[in-house]
Amino acid sequence: MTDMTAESGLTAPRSDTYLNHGSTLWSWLTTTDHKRIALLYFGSITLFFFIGGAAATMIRLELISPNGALFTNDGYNRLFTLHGVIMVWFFLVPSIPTTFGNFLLPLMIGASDVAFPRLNLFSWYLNTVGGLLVVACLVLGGVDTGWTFYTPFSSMFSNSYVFLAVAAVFVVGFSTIATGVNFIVTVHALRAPGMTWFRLPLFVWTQYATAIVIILATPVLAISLALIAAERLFGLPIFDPQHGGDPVLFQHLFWFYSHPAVYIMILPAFGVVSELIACFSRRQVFGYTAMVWAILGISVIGFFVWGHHMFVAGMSPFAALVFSFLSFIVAVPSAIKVFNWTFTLYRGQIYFEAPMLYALGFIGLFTIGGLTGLFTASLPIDVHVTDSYFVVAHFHYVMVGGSVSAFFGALHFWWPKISGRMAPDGWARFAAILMFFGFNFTFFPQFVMGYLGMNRRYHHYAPEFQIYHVASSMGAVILAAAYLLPMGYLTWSLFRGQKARANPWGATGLEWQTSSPPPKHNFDQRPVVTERAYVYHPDQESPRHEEPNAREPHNPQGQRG
Amino acid sequence: MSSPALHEPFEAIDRQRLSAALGMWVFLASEILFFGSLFLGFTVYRSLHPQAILEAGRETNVVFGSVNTAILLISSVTMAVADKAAERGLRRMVVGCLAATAALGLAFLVLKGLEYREDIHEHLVPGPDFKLKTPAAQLFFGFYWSMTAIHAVHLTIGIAAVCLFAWRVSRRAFDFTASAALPSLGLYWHLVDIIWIFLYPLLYLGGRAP
Amino acid sequence: MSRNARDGSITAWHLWGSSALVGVALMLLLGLTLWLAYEPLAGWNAVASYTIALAKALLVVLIFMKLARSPWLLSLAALAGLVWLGTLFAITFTDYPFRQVGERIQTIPSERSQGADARPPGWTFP
Amino acid sequence: MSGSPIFWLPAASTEGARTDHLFFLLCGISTLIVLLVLTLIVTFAIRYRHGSAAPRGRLPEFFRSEFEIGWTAATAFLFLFIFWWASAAQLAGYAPPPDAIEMHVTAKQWMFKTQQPNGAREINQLHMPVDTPVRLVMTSQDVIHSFWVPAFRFKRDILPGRVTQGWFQATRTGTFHLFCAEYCGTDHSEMGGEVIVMPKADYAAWTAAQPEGDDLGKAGGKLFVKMGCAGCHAGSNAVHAPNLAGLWGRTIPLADGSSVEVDERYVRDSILQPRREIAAGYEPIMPSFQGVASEADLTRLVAYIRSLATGEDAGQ
Repeated sequence: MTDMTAESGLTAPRSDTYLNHGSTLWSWLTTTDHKRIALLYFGSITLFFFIGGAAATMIRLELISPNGALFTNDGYNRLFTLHGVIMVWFFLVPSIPTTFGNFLLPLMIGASDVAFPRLNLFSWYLNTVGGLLVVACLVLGGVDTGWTFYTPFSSMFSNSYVFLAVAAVFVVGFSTIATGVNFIVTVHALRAPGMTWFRLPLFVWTQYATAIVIILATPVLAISLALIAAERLFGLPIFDPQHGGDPVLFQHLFWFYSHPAVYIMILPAFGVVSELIACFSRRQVFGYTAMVWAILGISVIGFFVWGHHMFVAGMSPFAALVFSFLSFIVAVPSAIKVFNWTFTLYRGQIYFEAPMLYALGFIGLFTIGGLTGLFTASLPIDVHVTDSYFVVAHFHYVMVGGSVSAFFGALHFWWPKISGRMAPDGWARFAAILMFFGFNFTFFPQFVMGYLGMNRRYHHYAPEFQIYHVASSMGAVILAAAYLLPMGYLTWSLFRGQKARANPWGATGLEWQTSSPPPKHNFDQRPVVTERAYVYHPDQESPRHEEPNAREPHNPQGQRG
Repeated sequence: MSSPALHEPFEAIDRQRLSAALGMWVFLASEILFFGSLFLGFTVYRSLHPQAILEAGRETNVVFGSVNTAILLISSVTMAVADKAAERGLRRMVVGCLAATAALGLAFLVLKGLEYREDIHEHLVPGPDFKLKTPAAQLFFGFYWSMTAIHAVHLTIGIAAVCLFAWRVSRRAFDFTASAALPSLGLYWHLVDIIWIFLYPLLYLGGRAP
Repeated sequence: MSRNARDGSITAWHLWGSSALVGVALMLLLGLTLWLAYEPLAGWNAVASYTIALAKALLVVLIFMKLARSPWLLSLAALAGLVWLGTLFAITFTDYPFRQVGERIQTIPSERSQGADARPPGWTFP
Repeated sequence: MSGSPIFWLPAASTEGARTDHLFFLLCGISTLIVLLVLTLIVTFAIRYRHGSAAPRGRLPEFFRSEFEIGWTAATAFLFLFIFWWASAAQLAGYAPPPDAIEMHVTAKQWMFKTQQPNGAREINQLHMPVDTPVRLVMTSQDVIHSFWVPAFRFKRDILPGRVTQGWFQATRTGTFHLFCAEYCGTDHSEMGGEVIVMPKADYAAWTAAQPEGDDLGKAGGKLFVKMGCAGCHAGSNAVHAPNLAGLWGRTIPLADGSSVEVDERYVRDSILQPRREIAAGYEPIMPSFQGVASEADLTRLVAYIRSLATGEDAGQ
């Protein structure tokens, strides 16, 4: 048992935390402290989450009746395009890496900041410029091409502000590339002494793998969108079928980015869930090395499967077979991870805190999302269900059920470390459970109507699907409530929440060895790592965490340097 | 040993230099894929419409292309010498070489401008009054204009950075031997040159043989 | 060469020599590829020009960018870019050459639709 | 298509039934896996909740890496089995049967224009006989559309500038939804129609009753004369041009020594870019019809030249 008194120094509230290290707006806008940049990003993505969420609510309202009168055809097209573009590039891709990745990566590896602090701030400014461009596009009239910008519609036939939307995504792409460069170099160069590669927490592994995927995928998206801009602005016939151009070439370039992009969105969620399950079942993650190879496997094989979005797009049957085969291979590492999480619970000491409820919800929803991925990877079924609501339900299960619930789990787990306050327990658990049921109620009916023939992006649909749409819209109301609730009680906790100790959950990560909120330079003395990650002892676990110091870790990963 | 160039998160300057180099190489990997997807588009159309692409390939001015390639290769040499001189602390040599590199870059841009003017004059801009009749020939020039334009943008950024560094090195305060940013600038410049090394045969040498 | 190099010609050669040598090699390769482009090699022209381009690129990468003397990590980053680009090419070309013969017929799409949806004449924000 | 909700849409085509079998198999496997994961989580959560008396301590020996490798391999084999089953189903039905009725579909911004073999045209409707394979030859005039008949489990994108093909064979009569599955612009939601499957006899009566649509071949013949092709290619006259009678399907030698089979691609390319593949023994004097012949003209000319092969109205 470590000496408890040494820990008490950490629990006393500090005065020089990163929050009150400079309170002028200028100090925030020119900060190079990775923790403040994380909060800046946190503001941006929350704003975009609510813009995209508002669009989603309007879509669900429109679809309640078969010939919805809330929007004209053109209005509805611009609405779902807005929902797609903002949710994909302005919330999901940056969500976990730029907020929790920025905040926690240096803390978890025992560094005082990321490798290139100024590049990190520049990345946020690029994200903001991209955000302004997309808001300008939205205000001026929106874009009506769908978030996939398929040519020749986007390059030759669309009358909307395609260039503004394309420029916005181009800029945001380079913002994520900058974050990717930062994370790769940070993990290589700034690990604390003793923190070898296989002692890294799995969250750091997922940030590293996500950075690799970002670096190698985003440039191809930048080019495909730049070619659309070239064709619209200068009339250069690149995808123009009249001059022998091939629209399928655009789809190849676009999906070469956009499938790895879904791994950019889900890998950080894997990292978060591994941390949560390990901490709240008090056990080392089952098969740590297998999890690491699964992460790397997903980020590598994820690049070879993009064609399963194009099975009916006029690709050759040979290519369809190759992509279908590789899509089944990439499903195997995901299956490994689900089973490893499940077996981490075995012989553990399980606490049902709010983050744990989100993590367990994640496993359930991600399993359904992943398995329906097998449906869409097998050729005959995908020929039927592609561009139907079955596919809409599939990617919402993986993105919203997976990535967003992991984001909220991370939010509740590291909230004490970020803000120095504990979130109210009861409300947090209620929100987690509400989100799980609201989500299922919203998206499961879409599987059924998808297979029955409900077309994607149709707002005048055949009347026999109305029952599913009404059910889905009712679920969407519950889901919206489940998303708004945390914004309420977390803001409340900022002012009147219970003060958080350095390690309120008794977790073993290095980020819990410094005070909450941490000082600007993260660690008073640089920690030395002597243990592998997740050294918990479920058998000697002390009783409930109400008693003050009851939850201190037995073997924190790092002693004082 | 700490020198003024040492940044906050690093304790040792050589570790910081290695990190800067790794960061730049990771960025270069993304640039390889950035231009690589343009090359992919070109190669796909070359396989779909071989005759038309070769026929259009004969329209580009090979003299401009070759002289421009020579200019960029020489600018790589001067940048390499600037890098070596920086390691030895020869301040005036570094400034001289950087200036030469920037000058060669500007020469490339000027020649490129002249070539563009000539292309426009010869109706090589894809559009209704395009010089060649076969429709797929316009695809070649769709890629010609976008590839050379994107390369020229990268080159302009490179020239601006080289001038900035030449000015900073010429002022006494800047400790350029230890600075991690100068070698990274060299890596970026060499990449822009390598991209042109592959653009040259693609756009200028295709279909020349009888 | 450089007046302030007190230890005389050694630094001059070391400074300029190797780089100039590589520069000359690059120029020779440029001349070679230009000459080969006009030779009737019946289809081998493209192969020749790209292998020479690869040689020029390798010279610049290994010597000017000092990759030969850098830690393996940097070469790994460069290699990763190339390998991923290679897979992009390889898997995309499982599509184009294998398209069904019946589907290779080129049709002519109509002129850009002139209906209400056509883009209004004159310059509008794209 | 009444408004009452539907809970299942039985497959109405041969391929569709095969897809449904695979779908049920996958549903079964997925339900099993979800139940497995669910029961594991619930039992562990209850048994090992904080404060319960269940034994903790080191993992039993059984859970060493062999267990991990074991079920990874099992999952991999299961997935490969599903891949094999799916691909076998897809490949078996890929090539259209030779005796399929060929129908032309031209997609345009927000409508499907279908054309029966005898030239009868319809908008957003497709009449077809039951139990006979139908092959669709599709092209688009502007953007990418997609021909989706949910009841047949059939979908193919329709690309501008290119032909895409697909086939299905209806197993029961009735009227089925037709949607455009690829986003194609403002009225994408409105684009769609019906596929009406009729008994063979009714279909034959229906086609006969259609107004004498310009039979592709006959219309091609008229165009052949109007556009001046007959001037060189029909019968004997001063200009030395290949006679097209009986040419379709034969493999002819080209000027550069290679040979090519006269099919739709070769005929179209020779009309648009005659100098590319010149027949052996002829000079490249034929003018290009690029920009002169529209897509509709080309389809008719090709049909006419194909009809020449059977010698019906050769040398008209």
